Amino acid sequence: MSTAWSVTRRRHRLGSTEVVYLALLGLLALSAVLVAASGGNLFSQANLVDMLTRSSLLGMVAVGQTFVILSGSLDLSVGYVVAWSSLVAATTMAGDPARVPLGIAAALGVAALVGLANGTVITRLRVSPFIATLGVGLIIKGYLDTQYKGPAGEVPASFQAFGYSRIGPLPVSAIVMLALVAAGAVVLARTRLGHHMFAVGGSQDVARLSGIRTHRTVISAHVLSALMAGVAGVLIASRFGTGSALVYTAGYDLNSIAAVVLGGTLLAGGRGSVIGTAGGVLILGVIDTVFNILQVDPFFKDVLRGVIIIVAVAVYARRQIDPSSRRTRFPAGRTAGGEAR
Amino acid sequence: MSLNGRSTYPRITRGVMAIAALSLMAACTTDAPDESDQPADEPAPAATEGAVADTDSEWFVLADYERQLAQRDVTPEGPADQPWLQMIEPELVDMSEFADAAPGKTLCFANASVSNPWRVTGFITMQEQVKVLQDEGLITDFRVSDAADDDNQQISDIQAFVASGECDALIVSPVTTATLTPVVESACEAGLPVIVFDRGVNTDCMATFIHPIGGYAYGADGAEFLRDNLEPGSTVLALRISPGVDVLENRWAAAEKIFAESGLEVLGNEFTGGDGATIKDIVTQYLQRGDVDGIWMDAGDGSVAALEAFEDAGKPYPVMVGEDEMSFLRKWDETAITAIAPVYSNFQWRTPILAAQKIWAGEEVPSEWVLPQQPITADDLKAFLEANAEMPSLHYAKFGGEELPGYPDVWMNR
Amino acid sequence: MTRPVRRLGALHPLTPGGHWAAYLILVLIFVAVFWLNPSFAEPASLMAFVKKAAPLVVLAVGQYFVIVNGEFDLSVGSLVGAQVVIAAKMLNGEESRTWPVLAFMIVFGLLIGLVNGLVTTVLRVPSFITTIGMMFVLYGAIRLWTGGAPTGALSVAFRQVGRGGFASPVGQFQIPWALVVVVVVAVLAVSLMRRPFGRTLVATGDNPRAAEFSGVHHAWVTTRAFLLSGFLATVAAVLIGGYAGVTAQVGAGLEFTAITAVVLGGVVLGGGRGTVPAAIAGALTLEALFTLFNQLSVPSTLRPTVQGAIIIAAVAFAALPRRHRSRPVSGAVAPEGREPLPAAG
Amino acid sequence: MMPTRSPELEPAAQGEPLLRIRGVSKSFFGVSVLRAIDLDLVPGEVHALVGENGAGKSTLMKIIAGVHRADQGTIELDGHPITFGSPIDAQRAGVSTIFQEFNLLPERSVAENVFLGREPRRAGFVDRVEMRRRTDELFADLSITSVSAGARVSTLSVAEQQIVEIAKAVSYDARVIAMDEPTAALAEHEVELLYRLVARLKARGVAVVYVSHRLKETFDLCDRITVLKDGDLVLTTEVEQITPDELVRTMVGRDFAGYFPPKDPGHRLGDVVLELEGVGNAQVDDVHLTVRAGEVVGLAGLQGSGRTEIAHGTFGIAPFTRGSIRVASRPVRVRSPRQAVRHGIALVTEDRKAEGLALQQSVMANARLVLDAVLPATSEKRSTAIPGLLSSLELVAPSHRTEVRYLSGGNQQKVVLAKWLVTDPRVIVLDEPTRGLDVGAKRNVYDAIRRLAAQGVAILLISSELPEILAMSDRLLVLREGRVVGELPGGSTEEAVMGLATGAAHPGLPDAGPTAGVSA
Repeated sequence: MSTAWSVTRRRHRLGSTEVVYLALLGLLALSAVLVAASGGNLFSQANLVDMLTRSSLLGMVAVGQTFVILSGSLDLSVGYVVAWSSLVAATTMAGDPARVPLGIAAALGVAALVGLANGTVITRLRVSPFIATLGVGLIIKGYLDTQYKGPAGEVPASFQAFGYSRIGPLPVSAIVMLALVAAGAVVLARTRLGHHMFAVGGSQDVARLSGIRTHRTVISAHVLSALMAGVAGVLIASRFGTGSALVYTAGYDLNSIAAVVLGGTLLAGGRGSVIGTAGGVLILGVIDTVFNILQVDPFFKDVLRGVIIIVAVAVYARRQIDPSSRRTRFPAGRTAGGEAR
Repeated sequence: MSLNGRSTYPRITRGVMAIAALSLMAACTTDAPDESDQPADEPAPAATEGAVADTDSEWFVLADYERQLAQRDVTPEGPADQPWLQMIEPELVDMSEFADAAPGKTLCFANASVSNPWRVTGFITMQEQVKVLQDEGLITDFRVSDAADDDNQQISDIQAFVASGECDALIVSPVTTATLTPVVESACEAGLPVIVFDRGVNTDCMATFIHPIGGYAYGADGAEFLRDNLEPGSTVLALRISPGVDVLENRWAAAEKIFAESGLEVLGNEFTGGDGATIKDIVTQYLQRGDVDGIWMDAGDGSVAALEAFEDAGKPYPVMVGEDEMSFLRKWDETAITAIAPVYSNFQWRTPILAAQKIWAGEEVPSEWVLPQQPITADDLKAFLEANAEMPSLHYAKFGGEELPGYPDVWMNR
Repeated sequence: MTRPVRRLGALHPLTPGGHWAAYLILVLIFVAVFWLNPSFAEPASLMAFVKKAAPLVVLAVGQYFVIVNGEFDLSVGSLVGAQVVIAAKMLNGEESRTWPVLAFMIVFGLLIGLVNGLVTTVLRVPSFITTIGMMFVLYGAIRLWTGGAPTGALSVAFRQVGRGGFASPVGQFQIPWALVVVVVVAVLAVSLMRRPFGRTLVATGDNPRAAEFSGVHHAWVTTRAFLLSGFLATVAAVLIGGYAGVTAQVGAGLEFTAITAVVLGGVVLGGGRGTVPAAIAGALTLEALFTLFNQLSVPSTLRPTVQGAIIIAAVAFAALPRRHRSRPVSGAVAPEGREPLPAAG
Repeated sequence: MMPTRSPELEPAAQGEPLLRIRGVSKSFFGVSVLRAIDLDLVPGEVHALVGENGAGKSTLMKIIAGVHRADQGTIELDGHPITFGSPIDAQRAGVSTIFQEFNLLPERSVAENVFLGREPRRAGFVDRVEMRRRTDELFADLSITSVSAGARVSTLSVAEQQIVEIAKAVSYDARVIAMDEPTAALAEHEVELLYRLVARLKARGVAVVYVSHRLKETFDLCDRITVLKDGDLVLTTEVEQITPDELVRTMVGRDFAGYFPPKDPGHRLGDVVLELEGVGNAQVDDVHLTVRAGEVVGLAGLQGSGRTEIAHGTFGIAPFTRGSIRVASRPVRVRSPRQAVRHGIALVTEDRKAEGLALQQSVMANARLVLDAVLPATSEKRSTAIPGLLSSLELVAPSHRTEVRYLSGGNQQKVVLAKWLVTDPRVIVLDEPTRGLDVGAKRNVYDAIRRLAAQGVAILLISSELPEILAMSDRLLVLREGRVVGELPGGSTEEAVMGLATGAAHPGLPDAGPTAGVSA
């Protein structure tokens, strides 16, 4: 009977997140072998630290991007937000340890405003997220190019610890990233906002019929995304010792989207997880590290990244079950009447 | 992307939006600068108060400017036939702390990128130089990381090298000056001989900082050439790649200063992203509005596209500032224009390897190793054309690898 | 007879095609340019403008086919770059190779389009992701092949298309081949859209389910859209390479410019709405905008800001209908089955 | 959470009305669909709302649900006049409606769906344990056993999803719950679940508005019955006071003379054109049927009895996995609509907007779509016939370049018909061709059917409107549970059909399916 049938269906199905981490494990195993073959040890502290460090920045941005994509939107402005907030942080701190909190606050404040702008343009002006965030990004770019010709501001040495020091094997930046992932997971699982993001991304009409303020949800998602990018910007500032506009050339926009879908989140929204995203980011980070250890041509990395993303999403697409599940009245196999032609 | 709105947005608001957009354009017209009569030391148009915004001074330090211009006339010490080993006004520093005769060294190189022809050419030269030392047995392992022009990635790369503890020396070609200072310092603290070349780092902890004379000199070479070959009052168009890149900003700062004192009219300075199509389009548009007597570029990429704009517009060639890229040199030769090719000595890619060799040998190296930087002029044009006759068009004439084993094949079919 | 249509038109000034917003902006900008610099109105200047704008126009037409079908092609930028570099490396300046290399490029472009199309339709990967992946692959592969920066050189014959022209029968100016290419592409595209394929393409973008229930071969139609995009990206590459030769940066970011242009023309992301002329108008508007910036000598650094503001304004102005792929409007909010002015989409 | 107002615990068909509807009228675009309706709902009663397709049931439902606002009249809840701005308002006030298409998020768990928009929190965080607990409690309270609170909705059967929806409604402390054909998509054994659930609600003092065409249910479950006809309330009565036959007469007793175009007496049937031999798939099994040239064969049956599935199987949307199809006695393979069209089969789909039309395209583009898609070579030539076809269907449109979304439902359907007629199909399957159309448009469709028959096209007609299918068909096949349970000659009685369709001993009502609009 249908319930029994659906229950078994449930049992056999393993979620995208699990798949991501299985893939990650597989990748780690393979990499470990390859590295060992070239006389190295992938799991040496140095390499582990390297993987985590490389994952930190993209990880932060991708967590934010996850919120946006889950809510059925998109954020192409993150790269510019990272750059801007790094500059705001560094110039506000101006080398004075006492001004560090102020600098962080200012950076995050600016970021939040950008997110607010994105969300408002999308919901109120009804501009497609693609164009809205692309446009806002361009606006910021112009401002940065005009206002800051090159690196600006100075981060006090004390605060550079954020970018460089470690607690045991864990780089502080990675700890912050993982903390944000955890926080993101909590937001999605344990707050109304999180639940409502899933709802809006899944079906705006159902969300509306359930009394959810869809606009507010989308705007919040964009603010969160921008905030995460803001944190990444602060990290940049602490690692650079200064703010840099040119960070926006680093391609955080598309890479974060790639990481999110690689993490098993539906590009259309409504399904996915921050944990999965973290998995996606780590996969990319591991590839970076391993390729460096193995001295692989950096451009081959781009090729592989592209292939991996496509393959991964193709796999998820295969596993997609159609939402309108109908009961089967006449299970296949049993035939009455003529044979199938 | 399922959030697009419906087609029910109030018309009034639409109107407002449109007006807003247009007025924004208008606004831009009002505070747009008129470069032609703007003294160089005046702050940039969109600039507001505050050190950050006061960009023209941010990139111009008079002392450095004057030193570099002077250094052009200094005869460098060292073998004239090996410019990559020459040094200008060296302050030699003792390196015995790093002395280590043992062969089988691991040399690590944190490269910014190979994203433009200049870097590609240089990197080939560097690898060939390494091969020589590998054959000698000095170097067994040459590890390279490529940061794809991403400062943060380069920081991680350097951290990884340091953490691995396997590097006997670390060469860094920074993506940006300021941003790499902390990590380079940490590398020094790790006790590594650090060799920085091309762009600098705001610290003096490294064993040596290798670079040609510099951006001011480069910019000045071209600007002075234009000044000397154009009547006062002639028009000059400045084409720049992108804002915020220190070496490029220095080139422009010097040129801007010289132009300001030259009585030449600077029609404008435009950012082209180094894209030929953009360059050609911008030049074409300036030609539509009037004559352009001279072109100053902060890097040679696309200089041919700029010249083509004149051809296609049927205008006489300008006095041209290019670079020692073969495509330009050949165009220069074909068209017999009045031109100069400032040089940002590509052979500097050999020097760090040789510096490492010296350091391990305990020999002294200059704390700041200033390499010669001689522009190519009409006089020596032919010589360089013949020397590099077989080289591809995006090859750099002063690559200085002629006597390395791989020559010429590795540079020809890259 | 058509009065009711006008009435609806009055209610939704820009929804039928949405594109004359683009024509309006285009005219405004050109008027501004002429006014600021009358010499721009001279044929020679206009021809120069055409030469510069040609690649983006062709690219926009290619992007149009994909977008009107409800998909994206973010790989065109790196495809253009790849094609120019391939041409330079294979030609290495030798005239004799021109035609074979052109042939190869076309095959390569079609191949990329085919892969994009099949991955999107057969493997069910959202085209946004498919083409981002392809973007990475092309970017890396081409540099892997050339060692980072382009090598070789284009032949003179190859560059003719993008650079050369022929003397105009009337007046003292040259008509660029690029103009001919653009006109041919435009005419072919428009007539293609008037053919059965064109209508099925749009209908599929509008309502895939209804299209399939009408016998449309969805996968093949979409794949053909990507084939067209790949082919036209190749044409654009020939034009852009011809116009300015090889530089390391060529093609960078063109995908976003092309999509922006198409959307600026009132073509709706998500498919089903918009016309070829509108897409072309969008591309011209964008190029004219860049020219205007120059005429106004808007500081280079400030231009992206103005561009971004104008794009958002224009799109908000055209008030895009809801993306079609979003879940259908729940019946619970639609009146008794016959609403003459339904929620769009 | 759970309402425990003891006085209402014993099923009381008397007492103060919970919901009082007075003089409610509604019209859409000048067409009046409800006129001066008075209706009382008392606590603990199950109130059947019956009537033919388009009688106004679902409009009344939607007014109660807060989807539509009444043009005139008042609604009082507990004696307080109320006007709901939106369904959520109504729900919060304790008036919930369960529509036919599900308003659940397939990717989310049952509990998350039940509490969507009002997740229980502790210390600001969503308390999932509490959420699960309350869901379990709720289910236990309603003695729902088949669904677990943690299950993802997309893994549930339709019946289970329905039950979740009802539970969700209850969890809003709903005191009035309106159900629109809750059993429509359910199998016999699943209906039992629902019965129990409704009984529970009744016991809890909830007033249930129950729209169904399964007469058996109506009489088993309901305390009172209200009959709507053409927007008027014709009768409200205790269930004991009326017999099924009387009820049927009150509803359907309408003079159809002149409403359906007469068959041409001289009309002859040709050879067999469409032949289904023991076809079946996941939804239907062992179906045998033949349609002759010029013959109209009706497929009758309740919602979900497999009518649409046969249509989709024949047209290759959900291909048959068993049995064989023959067209003009040639065995054919139909694995996709494309192949179906190539074999001369056409399908006018049930859901015009979602499956029939590209709404943003012009009348002409839609009418040409099949030609363009399948026969591009001849498309140009053959499409010249379209204007003629459209005018013969009496299409009313500003121009053939008008986007179809600007047309009325009737005219949209004419475009769909034209799209298929222009391909000269040998077989045409019509799935609910007149759903949601006004009388005039219906007449146009009927005429078209007759014309096609006269031209020798084989026609398979699916309809929920018994009078229609009885009057238009030469023969009727009745389906139940995915199987053909009987064949009747044209002009049989509705009772005969419903008897077979419901499998009930006594006659039933026309199974009017969801009224238009619900499936917009």
